[in-house]
Amino acid sequence: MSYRSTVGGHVFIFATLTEVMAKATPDRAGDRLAGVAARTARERAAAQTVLADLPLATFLTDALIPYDRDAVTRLIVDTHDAAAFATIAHLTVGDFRDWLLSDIATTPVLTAIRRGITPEMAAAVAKIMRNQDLILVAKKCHVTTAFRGTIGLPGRLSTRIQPNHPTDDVNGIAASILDGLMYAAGDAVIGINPATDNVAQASRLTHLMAEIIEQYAIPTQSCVLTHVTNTLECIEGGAPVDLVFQSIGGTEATNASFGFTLSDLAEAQDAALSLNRGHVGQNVMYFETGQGSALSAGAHHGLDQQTCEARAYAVARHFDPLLVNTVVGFIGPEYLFDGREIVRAGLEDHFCGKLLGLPMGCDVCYTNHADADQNDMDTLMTLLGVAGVTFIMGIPGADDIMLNYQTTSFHDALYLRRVLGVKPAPEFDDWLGRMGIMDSTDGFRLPGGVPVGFARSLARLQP
Amino acid sequence: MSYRSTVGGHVFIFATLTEVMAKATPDRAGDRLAGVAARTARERAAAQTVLADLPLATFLTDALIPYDRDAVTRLIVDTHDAAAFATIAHLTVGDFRDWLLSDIATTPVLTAIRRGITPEMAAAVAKIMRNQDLILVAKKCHVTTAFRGTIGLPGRLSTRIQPNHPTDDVNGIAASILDGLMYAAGDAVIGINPATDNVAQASRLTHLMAEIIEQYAIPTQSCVLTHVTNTLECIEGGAPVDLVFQSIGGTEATNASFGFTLSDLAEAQDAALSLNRGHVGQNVMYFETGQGSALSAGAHHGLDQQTCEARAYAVARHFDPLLVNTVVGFIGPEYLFDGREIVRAGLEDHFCGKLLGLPMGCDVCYTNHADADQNDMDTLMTLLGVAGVTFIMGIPGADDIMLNYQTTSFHDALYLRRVLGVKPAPEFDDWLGRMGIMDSTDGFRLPGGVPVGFARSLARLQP
Amino acid sequence: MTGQPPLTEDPWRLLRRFTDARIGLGRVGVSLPTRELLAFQQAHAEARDAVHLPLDVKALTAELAGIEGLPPAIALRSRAVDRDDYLRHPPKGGMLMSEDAESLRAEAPDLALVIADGLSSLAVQRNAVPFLQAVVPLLSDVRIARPVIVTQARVAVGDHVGALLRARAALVLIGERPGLSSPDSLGLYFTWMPEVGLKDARRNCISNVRPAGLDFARAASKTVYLFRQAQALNLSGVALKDRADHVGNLASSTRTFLSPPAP
Amino acid sequence: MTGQPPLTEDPWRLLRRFTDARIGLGRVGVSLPTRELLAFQQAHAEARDAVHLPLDVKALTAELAGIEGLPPAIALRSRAVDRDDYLRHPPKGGMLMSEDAESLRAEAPDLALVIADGLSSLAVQRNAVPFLQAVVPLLSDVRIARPVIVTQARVAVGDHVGALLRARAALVLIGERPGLSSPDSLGLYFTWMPEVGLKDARRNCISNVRPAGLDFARAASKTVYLFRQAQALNLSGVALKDRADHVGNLASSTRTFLSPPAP
Ligand code: B12
Ligand code: B12
Repeated sequence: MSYRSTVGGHVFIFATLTEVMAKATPDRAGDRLAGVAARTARERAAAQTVLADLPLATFLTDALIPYDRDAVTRLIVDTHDAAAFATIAHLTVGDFRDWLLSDIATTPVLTAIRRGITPEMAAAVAKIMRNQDLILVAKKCHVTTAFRGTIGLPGRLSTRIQPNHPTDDVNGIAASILDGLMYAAGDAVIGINPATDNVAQASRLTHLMAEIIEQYAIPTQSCVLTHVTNTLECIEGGAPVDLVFQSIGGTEATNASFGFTLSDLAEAQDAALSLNRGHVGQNVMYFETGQGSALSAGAHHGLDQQTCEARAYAVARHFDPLLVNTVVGFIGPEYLFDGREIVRAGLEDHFCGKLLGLPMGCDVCYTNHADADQNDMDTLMTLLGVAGVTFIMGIPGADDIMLNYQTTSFHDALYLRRVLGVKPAPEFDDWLGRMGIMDSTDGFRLPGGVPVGFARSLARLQP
Repeated sequence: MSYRSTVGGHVFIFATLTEVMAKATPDRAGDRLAGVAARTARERAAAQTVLADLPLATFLTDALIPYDRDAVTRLIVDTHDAAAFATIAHLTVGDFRDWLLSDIATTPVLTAIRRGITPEMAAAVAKIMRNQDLILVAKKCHVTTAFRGTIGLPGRLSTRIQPNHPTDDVNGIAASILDGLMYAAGDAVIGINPATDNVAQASRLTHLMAEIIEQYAIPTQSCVLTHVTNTLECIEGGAPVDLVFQSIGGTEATNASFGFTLSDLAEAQDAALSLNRGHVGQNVMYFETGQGSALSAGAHHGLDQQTCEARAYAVARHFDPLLVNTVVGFIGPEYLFDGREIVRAGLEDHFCGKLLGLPMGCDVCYTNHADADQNDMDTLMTLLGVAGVTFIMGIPGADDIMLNYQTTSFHDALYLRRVLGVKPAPEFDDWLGRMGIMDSTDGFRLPGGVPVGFARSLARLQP
Repeated sequence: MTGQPPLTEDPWRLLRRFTDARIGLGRVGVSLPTRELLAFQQAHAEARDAVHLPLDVKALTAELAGIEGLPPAIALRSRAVDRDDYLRHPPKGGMLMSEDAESLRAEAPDLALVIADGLSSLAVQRNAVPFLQAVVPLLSDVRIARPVIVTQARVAVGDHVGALLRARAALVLIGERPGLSSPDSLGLYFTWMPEVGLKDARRNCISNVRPAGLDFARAASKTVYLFRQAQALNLSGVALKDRADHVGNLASSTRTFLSPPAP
Repeated sequence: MTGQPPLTEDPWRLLRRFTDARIGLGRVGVSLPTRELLAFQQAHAEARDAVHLPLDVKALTAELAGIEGLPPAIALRSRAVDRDDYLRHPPKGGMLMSEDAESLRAEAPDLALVIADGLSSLAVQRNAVPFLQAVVPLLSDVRIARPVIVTQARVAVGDHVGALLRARAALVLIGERPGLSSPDSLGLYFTWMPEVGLKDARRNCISNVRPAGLDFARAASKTVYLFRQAQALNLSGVALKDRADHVGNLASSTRTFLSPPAP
């Protein structure tokens, strides 16, 4: 079957649904690199017109990657909730956009249909949505998860402390954790990317964080962002693992290139659940994604990168994560060329994730080989704040000295709190108040000074 | 005197204050066109470092355009309020940024020092502020003005209806006005850009709007955006002029190229005041500005375009305007090349205007020869909404069919109301409620249907 | 609640008979319906293309030859080497290329006619000839120079051409930047005693010349008005006010469909 | 209120002795102080430049020649024609240019050494030689091929080189993307039985090799560990787990300055 549409007197013909999807996507480097992007603005407009007229149900029958060739497709098809889909079954992609923006699509209604939406439907509708649409609808989608704190309540914004160090030096890591806590960060997770993939080291870092969390009774959770198979070994070795991490992609082949299968994830989830370390909930998984990873692994099956990304959310959704993080500008300019492409992708990812029911955060970030800067990050972070992003990263001075890129700083999150009035997770917010670190009822003021426990540690160091 | 700084082992030397200012500016097309932009990111960083170390008081003694050569310089110098300046007199530009962001700079404090800040100080500090800084500080600056409604209260956002028509057809204009009112727009002003500069026509358009405003008792004001000297003739001819319009620039020569002098503005302001048509206030001027106009007129004296723009605000401030509108992407890519440059400039202009005490709105817009699109507009509009912008444009479907560019639509403003909770001016908001057009206490719902008076007019037209 | 359709239509959409403005679009919640969004995207793609469409100088020259009373046209280039150069460097579009400038003789006409692609060659291609057909007969007593077509040109190029010709006045017909609904709008810029470097305050403008805007007859009549006034006052620009309540004004009354019915 | 200074310093700034991370920056309100903002802008300008700095192949070749036990190096190019091409098209950086590929003979060594500029030539220039000086003596029983320097190269180029040489293993030394505080970080990627087109899951990585990161001795010891394990297991990648609690691990305990004093 082929698709056609006329724009400006020119007839455009698209051979496959995959082609329609790719060409309907707002322009970006990765799709140009893959050779799947629309060549002109007119061709893009034509593809969007075709896409808007397609019934949502098309995606249930016309799999972009065949069922028998891809475990992610199988997951999507096998777990599709037809009852939830019924409400929107009669809509085209264009109607779906209208419906999502309308007053019919209230928060409860959106929650009810989640499991009926496939990643491809979310990706498709995102392609014909403007930035403001992505923000408005995402804001209506509420997703709440819990472990030691409750993440994702409306009017809240959580942050991950990312205390990375190029040699995993424990004092260096602890110093960054302290910096973050004093700047009221850390309720989403304290998550270290270890510099090496040594299992013993991952285990030690897990202990390190567990001790700090316990010592100061911090209502948060820890995570070592090592390979899922390493985390499994840590758990087996008795490490106090809160969250299991894995980078995931939207095709089986991407995940194979990352060295794991869906059953690895299931096994790790079970193992983490068996530790029963949560207080207010048991969402034990932390996933990271990001447009470009499938193409980078040569595992995209001709799909555009935004569609691949949305498919990664099906993987995430299946494992009830506490947090999902799209690391949007992380890989580099070959996938998202500049600040503008990063901003658009960040909004798309957040929207698709939320629509599908994920606790979606965003690593608002860029590398030094991309054409982007702090202003672009301010822009994306503010837009995501308005859209109700679940969490963002927090790193000292925005500079990750191990992963070599720039993400949001502790200061950045506080800026968002002030201009948007968003508070941390309630349990953590209480803790901050008790510790005298931040008063979120009084314009997010930081009284300054160091809470007594921490002050004692510092005093031992002087001068 | 020359200035120097070292970045990355390289020594950069700047001959003049003008050069420091220009090279410290974030990169943009107009400054490249003028040949005044920094050539590398390192040179820019060096210039910013030099600028940060300059005392604010430098700008009082070292005029960028000499006092005896420029009427705008004279206005700035002669009206500078030394008492208001005293609070910040000891600061460098870098300190000033720190001070503005600090908790010392509360809304009342910022109001108190306004008249001590010159446009050059505002421009300078803006150059070393990130987007988030521009937003955070602008949000703290409250500026309220009034005519038939009160513009600029916190938590409010006003809109101009811009019902332009390529032949000034009165029914065409009225149709766009109706469209806007039904979409809850128009509290800032109903402002027509006339297609021709015929004086009789301007007068008739003035009458047209006055009749509609009166007939439906709309708490708003009208304006024909014709040349100030035309408006003066209209007033002399007895037209019911609410607001006097003029495009203004930041140098005497720019304004000369626009065909007016400061005394023309004073004369027009007096004439409009004499009509005494306001109900709740008597701010009778409406100014438009935009980066690039001085360079475009060959009247920039080697200054960068952002500094010229800030100087235009000194002109505006002197005449107590109801509204000031930076038409930020209006002229074209030679001044602001793409969406990213437009976004940055919009935030700078809004910040500088607010800091100087102006009721700053923004025509969030782009032309079809620039590399920008609706997504960029969504971005800027949302950021400005967070920053507390006073008003934005409203035009049917974002498309100005006479001026040939795209600006914000009536729908766009409603999007902002929903995601940010911002209401129209109180008097207008009441009117909308009474007319059953919009209920701003209930999620900005539009019940649909047409208020009876308007419905009667429509009924006469059927089918 | 769920019974209501997502799309709310605007009952006043019928007012589109009065304007090309995108009124009565309807809404989903408070947002633009998909159908309107797609229409907009298409229009935007087309308008962007319009900026880059080159002027068909040969066709235009041939058509101009058909206008009675007009000497044969000559085609010259501005200093902008290509479209990108033109867009980034407006001053280049305001000057003729040196070689090309030399081809102009100081004929000292009453009126120099400059036809410039500006930002929309479509505007010129479609509207320059019908406009000239309307205006030239009204200026039969005026010595009009041979029309100069300039590509990659800005308004200011009229000053350069006018000065080289030593014309008493210059009229520039130029493609206005293309809009979504008006990719072909022609602008007329009239300058008395053109000279290089003068400011826009010294000229007058008649804009939106096209069938869906100011029609050719009215545009011609306004042009003639400007020319006669300039002759009389020996100036153009801000000081030359269009005070006449003449045929060029379409807003002849303030009564609209909103006005209460006449009693 | 107005008495308080705008800038609040962080009393824990002294912890910077433990890390290069930008901790303890202080704040104005909740924002970054100007001094820190400017320092950041400068670092960003420098890091951006670092991406574009070309590798000094001649100097590197000469230095390599000074390492005992290493055959003379050879310099080849990837398929990316320039930096822009390289940045936009990573696959080009993963393959040798056809002509250059032909210059490699199938010597079937135990280990191919590939030195690639990657995203930071500085990393290679500063750290490749000292690292090799540390590792080569530990591999005296291993037949190491002549080092291949590849410019505009990605990690995957090691597969191409390794396959052409028919090496049993390939070790790629590559410049990691430059960070604000670490413009010169070297990455090591180790692949057993390299072949064109294999996935990253098949290799292992040792990253952040530089004096302020993983020092050369530790990096060398980790490399040797990987090589020996790969030899034993006949594989590399995810299945080759770094389980050893060896010298490469710096986090030897979980006690930090935050821990309560030992009782
Ligand atoms: C960019 C990057 C990625 C990108 C790679 C895609 C791309 N096109 O670049 C993405 C986000 C997909 C990624 C994923 C992962 N990464 Co990674 N990544 C990096 C990073 C930040 C920069 C790499 C770089 O500059 N390379 C140099 C350029 C010039 O080479 P390149 O050819 O363009 O890039 C290739 C390699 O970077 C390679 N690669 C990237 N990550 C990893 C990880 C492993 C174990 C291997 C073998 C290869 C590999 O993928 C690229 C394409 O082939 C480094 C940190 C650093 N400081 O170097 C971490 C780093 C290399 N990654 C790391 C890890 C752990 C992972 C994951 C295993 C995480 C997880 N738990 O799933 C996954 C899976 C990787 C895989 N097997 O494919 C670790 C490796 C630790 C170690 N010593 O083994 C590092 C050091 C960061 C860290 N400490 O956490 N990563
Ligand atoms: C862009 C623009 C501007 C820009 C010009 C700067 C620039 N570099 O382009 C700015 C914002 C500065 C501007 C200002 C004004 N403009 Co204006 N502008 C336009 C616009 C939207 C597009 C022009 C275009 O496409 N030109 C074609 C390109 C290829 O030519 P160009 O050489 O690049 O552009 C030159 C001309 O456009 C000229 N220009 C721009 N506006 C005006 C106005 C007049 C009266 C004159 C003589 C020249 C002139 O300035 C440019 C540089 O020389 C038109 C609307 C339209 N549909 O055309 C209105 C338009 C021409 N402007 C108009 C007006 C009224 C003004 C102002 C007088 C408003 C005021 N009250 O102050 C001022 C002052 C103009 C002056 N004397 O310098 C009117 C003219 C009405 C009339 N028939 O006389 C128009 C038609 C819009 C309208 N109806 O309101 N304008």
